[in-house]
Amino acid sequence: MDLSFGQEYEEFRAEVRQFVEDNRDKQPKARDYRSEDAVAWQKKLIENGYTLRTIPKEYGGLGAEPDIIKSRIIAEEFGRAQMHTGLAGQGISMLTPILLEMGTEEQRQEFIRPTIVGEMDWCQGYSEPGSGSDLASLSTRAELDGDEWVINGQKIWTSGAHRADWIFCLVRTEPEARKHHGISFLLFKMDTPGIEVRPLVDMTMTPNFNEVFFTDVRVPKHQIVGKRGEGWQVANALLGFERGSLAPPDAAQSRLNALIKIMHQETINGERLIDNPLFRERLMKIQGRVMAMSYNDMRLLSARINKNQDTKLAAMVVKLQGTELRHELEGLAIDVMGEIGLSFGDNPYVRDAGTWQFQYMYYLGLIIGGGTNQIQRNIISERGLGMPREPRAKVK
Amino acid sequence: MDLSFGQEYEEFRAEVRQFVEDNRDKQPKARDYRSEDAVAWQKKLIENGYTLRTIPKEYGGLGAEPDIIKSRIIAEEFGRAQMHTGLAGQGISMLTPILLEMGTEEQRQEFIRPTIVGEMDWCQGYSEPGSGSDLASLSTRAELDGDEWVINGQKIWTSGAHRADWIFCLVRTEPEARKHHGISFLLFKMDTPGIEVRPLVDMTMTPNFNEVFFTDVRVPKHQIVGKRGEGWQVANALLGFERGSLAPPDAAQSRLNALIKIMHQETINGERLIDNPLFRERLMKIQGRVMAMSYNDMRLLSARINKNQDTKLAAMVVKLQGTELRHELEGLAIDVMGEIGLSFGDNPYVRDAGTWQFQYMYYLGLIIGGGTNQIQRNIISERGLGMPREPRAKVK
Amino acid sequence: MEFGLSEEQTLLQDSINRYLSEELPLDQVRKIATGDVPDSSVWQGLTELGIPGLLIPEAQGGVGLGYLDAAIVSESLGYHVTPGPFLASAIIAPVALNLAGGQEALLSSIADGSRRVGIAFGEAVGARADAGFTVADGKISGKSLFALDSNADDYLVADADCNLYLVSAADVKRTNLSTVDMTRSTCELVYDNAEATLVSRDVNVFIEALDAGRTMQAADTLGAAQSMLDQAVAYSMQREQFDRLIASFQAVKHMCADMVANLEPCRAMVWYAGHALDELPDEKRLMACHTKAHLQEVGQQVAKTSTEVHGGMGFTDLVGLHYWFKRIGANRQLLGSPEMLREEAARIQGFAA
Amino acid sequence: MEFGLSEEQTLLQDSINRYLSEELPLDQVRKIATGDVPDSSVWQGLTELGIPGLLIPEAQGGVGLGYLDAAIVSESLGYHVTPGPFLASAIIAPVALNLAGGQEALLSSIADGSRRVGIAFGEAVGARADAGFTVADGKISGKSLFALDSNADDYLVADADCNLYLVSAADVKRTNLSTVDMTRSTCELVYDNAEATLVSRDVNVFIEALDAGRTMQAADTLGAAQSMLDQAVAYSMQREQFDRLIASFQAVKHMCADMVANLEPCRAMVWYAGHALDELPDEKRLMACHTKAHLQEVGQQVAKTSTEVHGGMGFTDLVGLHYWFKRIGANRQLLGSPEMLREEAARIQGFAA
Repeated sequence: MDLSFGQEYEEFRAEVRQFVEDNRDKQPKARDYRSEDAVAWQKKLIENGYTLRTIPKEYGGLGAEPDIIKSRIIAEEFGRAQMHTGLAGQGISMLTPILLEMGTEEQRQEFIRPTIVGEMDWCQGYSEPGSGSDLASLSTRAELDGDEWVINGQKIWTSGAHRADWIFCLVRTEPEARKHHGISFLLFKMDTPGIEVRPLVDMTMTPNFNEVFFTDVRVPKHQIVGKRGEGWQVANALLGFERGSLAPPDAAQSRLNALIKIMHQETINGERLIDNPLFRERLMKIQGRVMAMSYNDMRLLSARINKNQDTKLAAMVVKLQGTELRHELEGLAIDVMGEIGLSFGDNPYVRDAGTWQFQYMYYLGLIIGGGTNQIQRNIISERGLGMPREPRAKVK
Repeated sequence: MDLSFGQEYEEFRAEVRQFVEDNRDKQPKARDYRSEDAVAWQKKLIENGYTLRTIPKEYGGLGAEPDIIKSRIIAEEFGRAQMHTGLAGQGISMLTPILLEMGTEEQRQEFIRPTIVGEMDWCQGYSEPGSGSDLASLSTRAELDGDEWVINGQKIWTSGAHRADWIFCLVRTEPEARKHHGISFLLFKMDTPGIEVRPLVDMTMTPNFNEVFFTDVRVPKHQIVGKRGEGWQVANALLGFERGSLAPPDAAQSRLNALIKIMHQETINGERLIDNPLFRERLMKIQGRVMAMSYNDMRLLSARINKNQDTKLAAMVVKLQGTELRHELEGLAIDVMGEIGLSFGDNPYVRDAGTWQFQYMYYLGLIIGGGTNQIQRNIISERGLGMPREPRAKVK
Repeated sequence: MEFGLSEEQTLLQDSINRYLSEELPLDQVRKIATGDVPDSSVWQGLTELGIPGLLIPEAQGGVGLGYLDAAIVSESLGYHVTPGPFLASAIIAPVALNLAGGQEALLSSIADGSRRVGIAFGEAVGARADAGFTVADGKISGKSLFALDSNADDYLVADADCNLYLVSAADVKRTNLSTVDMTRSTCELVYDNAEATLVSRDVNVFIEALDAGRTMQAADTLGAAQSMLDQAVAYSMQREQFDRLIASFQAVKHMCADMVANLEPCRAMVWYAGHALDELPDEKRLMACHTKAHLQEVGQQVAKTSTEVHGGMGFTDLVGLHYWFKRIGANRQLLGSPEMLREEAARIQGFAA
Repeated sequence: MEFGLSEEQTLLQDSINRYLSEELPLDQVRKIATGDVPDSSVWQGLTELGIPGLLIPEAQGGVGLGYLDAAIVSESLGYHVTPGPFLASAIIAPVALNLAGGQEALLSSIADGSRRVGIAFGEAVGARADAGFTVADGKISGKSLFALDSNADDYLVADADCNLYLVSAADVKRTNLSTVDMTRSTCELVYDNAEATLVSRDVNVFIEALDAGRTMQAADTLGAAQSMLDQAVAYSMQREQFDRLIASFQAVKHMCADMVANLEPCRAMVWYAGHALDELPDEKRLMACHTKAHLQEVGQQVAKTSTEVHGGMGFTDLVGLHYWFKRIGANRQLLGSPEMLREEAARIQGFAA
């Protein structure tokens, strides 16, 4: 067991820390997505290799070797200083790696640089109202008409659709093929005629997502990634990537600290909440679980660096456990606050900007989203433990 | 809402109470199963109509009209005085009602009277090692050879087999028929050659059950209840009967009281357990659940009396909830006692004769037995909520 | 012996349910929640059915029914996430005013729908550092938080010693405090030497009103959770994934079975708690505490599970399931958390100091 | 950076596992549990592998390994429900004796297997009314309950102030106290003016020994629970009902998935707790408390769920699953309940008085 990163990396850490120190006042405000400030900051981070380090130079990156430890150090130092870590979004996190692996040279040239610097913003068109857990049953169709795909159908859960320039989208192009084999992966502009974006209000009462409707949307034939009918494989290369990131233990640790702070500050009948043995017991229970997930995460990091451990199961449980844990943690904060815990919206007594109720609900959404936790249990038992797949059966 | 039983019944209650008072010192010791004392007591109870009231006179009972309230009052008064309520056992509780409904007149004449007075003791041969949740797949075979059935196979979970005079037993008589249609219900003596009883030690380390092996056991052809191949229907008339009785709320209430007593008596570092806020909170949580199940039970009783409420779901949940609740209640007692809670067997520090650990394990057994709680959930969702049955599929 | 609802009670509940099914579709709830329509719209209709006067004696124009009757009405209101001031103005305030005596006129006004009375019980139930007030010489100064009903005409205010005062809304500075539950309103009241009429110095008046309120909250949660269970089963029977109704997956079936197993015994518990308030003085306090605590735990489990059964749809405003989710959440936090109630239950039995 | 086991550690664990798989089949566990074979039989073999001296310095004939090494050994012992005095005689006693100093001869005897040292920590961990003793002028009188190891040669006894004394088994009246866990023994010690040699007055000696013990209990539970999970999956893959492997039912699959989801992160937690004892003095106490508490909660869930997956078979002695179930249960209760440990975790962080 060796939890230090070694001399070389400590030097790198010092370098990052210096950058953070020097640039603290140059970072953009976190909420201004893709402001001029944010784009300038993004470019600075890329230049210095503090985001998207491994994107090849010819596509606008630094072309650095993958180095998990350096990435971790950057995340730790930026996190510690609560420093803006650069632009995120599905174009950067999902489409870029797809194009690097499966795009044509032309597509990489055209899309990667503008995407990573924030000049081109993307949304993801996967889920449909009738295709959630069973994503491969999607029914949005694209038919070839001359040199164009003609797209009709509907997507849902499309975050950022209202501001995106482009969409990467799964559509059914071979209706006769078996369901996983009839899908293609298309790229098209969101201002193409026939696209309507409607905000989808969720239980947090905010439009975090959208519905997107396609009516005879015409898209040039060549805007496809991978071959016709191979869109499922293109998309699937990344689905696993998304899941692990839905419940990062660092964030749980930081929320736990915020909860501990509340419990020291708030009182009921003059007694600090932390002095209530029942609430303290619940806090300690949650803390034990957060610790287990944090060390599990360290183990996963180590396994990615050293590649000498089988951590298949340890990785598979992160989404399932992490989302339930966060939902409970946020719920505990609401519970201990009593009536004040109900505050939401413009209520002046709301604590921490209403994040407790928001995250309590949002994490219930994440228990469902990104592959419901029931689907996660299927995956763990089937792929993790080798138990039989659900038998096929039509039940109507 | 009217929780009194009314004047007529209060008179009956007074009568029962008088009997209890007068006969307190005549009851047998509870553990001496079928002692001379116990049989004499049983006869006295039957004569007075305090057990098996509704068995017709010609078969040795009192022939009383079914009266749920009287039965309840008898149970309450005997329970309050911790009075021996008479013999139990599967011959009395399960076979007798079966014979009344489905037996021939000869069978009733032959078996009911000696069974209910305790002269003839029975065990039940249903489950097999390969047939638990899927009882209808049972494979113990009976083949007709002249005027005799020849039985080969094995039963398990046969409580009382070591002391029983007779067994009522499900066997496969029509191997070609579909599984539910190939079963017959036979009665035979346990001293028939070819029967071997082996005690089955369970996790409580006591032989509460047995395995019973049949090797060419020969049984007269007429010792069948119902027709050949109709044994499943004969048995099934009673399976539901068994389930509700596995987790009676009265018993949970009485165990809760015993736990409260322990928590007032025991100390750790000089502090009474009841004064520990965390243990007290767990006690109160359990108490709330026990109360819910108790009122649910009153509702079920009322529905049986008045027949004006749909209590299908309320009845279906009793086994599922009640067994989990008891397991947790017993576990809480173990937890609060610390090391002493681990005591078992001849340990002099064992509390309440070791019943806490025993029941903790026994109720885990009941979570599994009598239709596992997974099967109960299937039943609730399918028969209770009308959700689709599990699709048929072979998976090997 | 009859443990269940009488014919009259069943008829009462049916008529309320029928009214709410017809007059309060989800879209109407949504309009009231977002403020497009005032909650008085539905309260008006309920007034015509006699709801505000349920517990008010006939002499004051009420219906003079009992707590069990009120509990089954509360259950129906919860089932339909009915907006409005039922808890404060039809239960807690009338119970207190009636027991205290001398408030016949106000009770009549409540019963005929011309006045709504809110409550501000924070100081007595669990005082917060942000609030607090003093009363002297019939004048009140200070602040109450999370008073029930932002649209009341008067407030029944309890101090730390459980004395009760009436304060007119016209005499206070009132600010709506928005919570997740948009079907019922809470507010801040700032008192600046406002008139405060003493209603009761009898702690038992406060306690019975609180017990009644808590029992009705439990009944409200019972109804809301039952609706969420019904909605989950119905959704699972029409939603297909992988060529199957999701209701055919054992995971979904067992989630629904667990909801039933937890919730169904709660019905008898709520009935008994209502009956205890009516008839069993030795048991009513313990029942109120345990019933609210237990229902809020079960309600939370049902609310989460039903949302999960709905998949992504459960998370949207499209099906509006969250109105039930949040209502159950609000019942949990207002007038005593489960932990607080269980400690109280322990105290009532002499298990805690 | 390396968060995981070194090659040496993996080899160590493999060799222990191999030995136990071969030498300790279930039937052997059963014979020891029922008293047909003494637990010294397996302890003898483990002594040859160096287990009693794991933490004892090489100068005293031990192996001089660290806590993390000991934790992975403890995990293996738990996995195989290994009978014997590991917790007391290979962990708690050597840690205390070594830190206290001046006990080199006894440490050597432990390491070479010629003496077993039990512990009687009840008074310091949580005193019971049935027990209690006084020490004066090197003599002890009174009683200890649930001392670990009924076959020890000496006992390390802690008083309420965490002072540690050595008492020879020859000088006490010892009665075996049977518990559900038949793989490890506990006993009553009655002292009647017996010789008591002061070992330490330093509370930190006691605390480190206790922390080490608790961490090893957590590791033992990790191993036992992992075995129960493995057994459940294996059983479900060969048991058929309704013409299907029960492993194909979603209910069974999800029960197994939940066991994995709860248990797998515990592995990293136990490793970190062992590492903290070795290297992170600021974190070790908190880790020991939280790790034992968390593992006992997870262990209990796994123990129940695995038994359920086994159906009726899980309840019998035929498959012997209950030996694991009870071992996990004993780890939960001995040396501090989860509630007690979480309160201690809160105190360590200054959250409780």
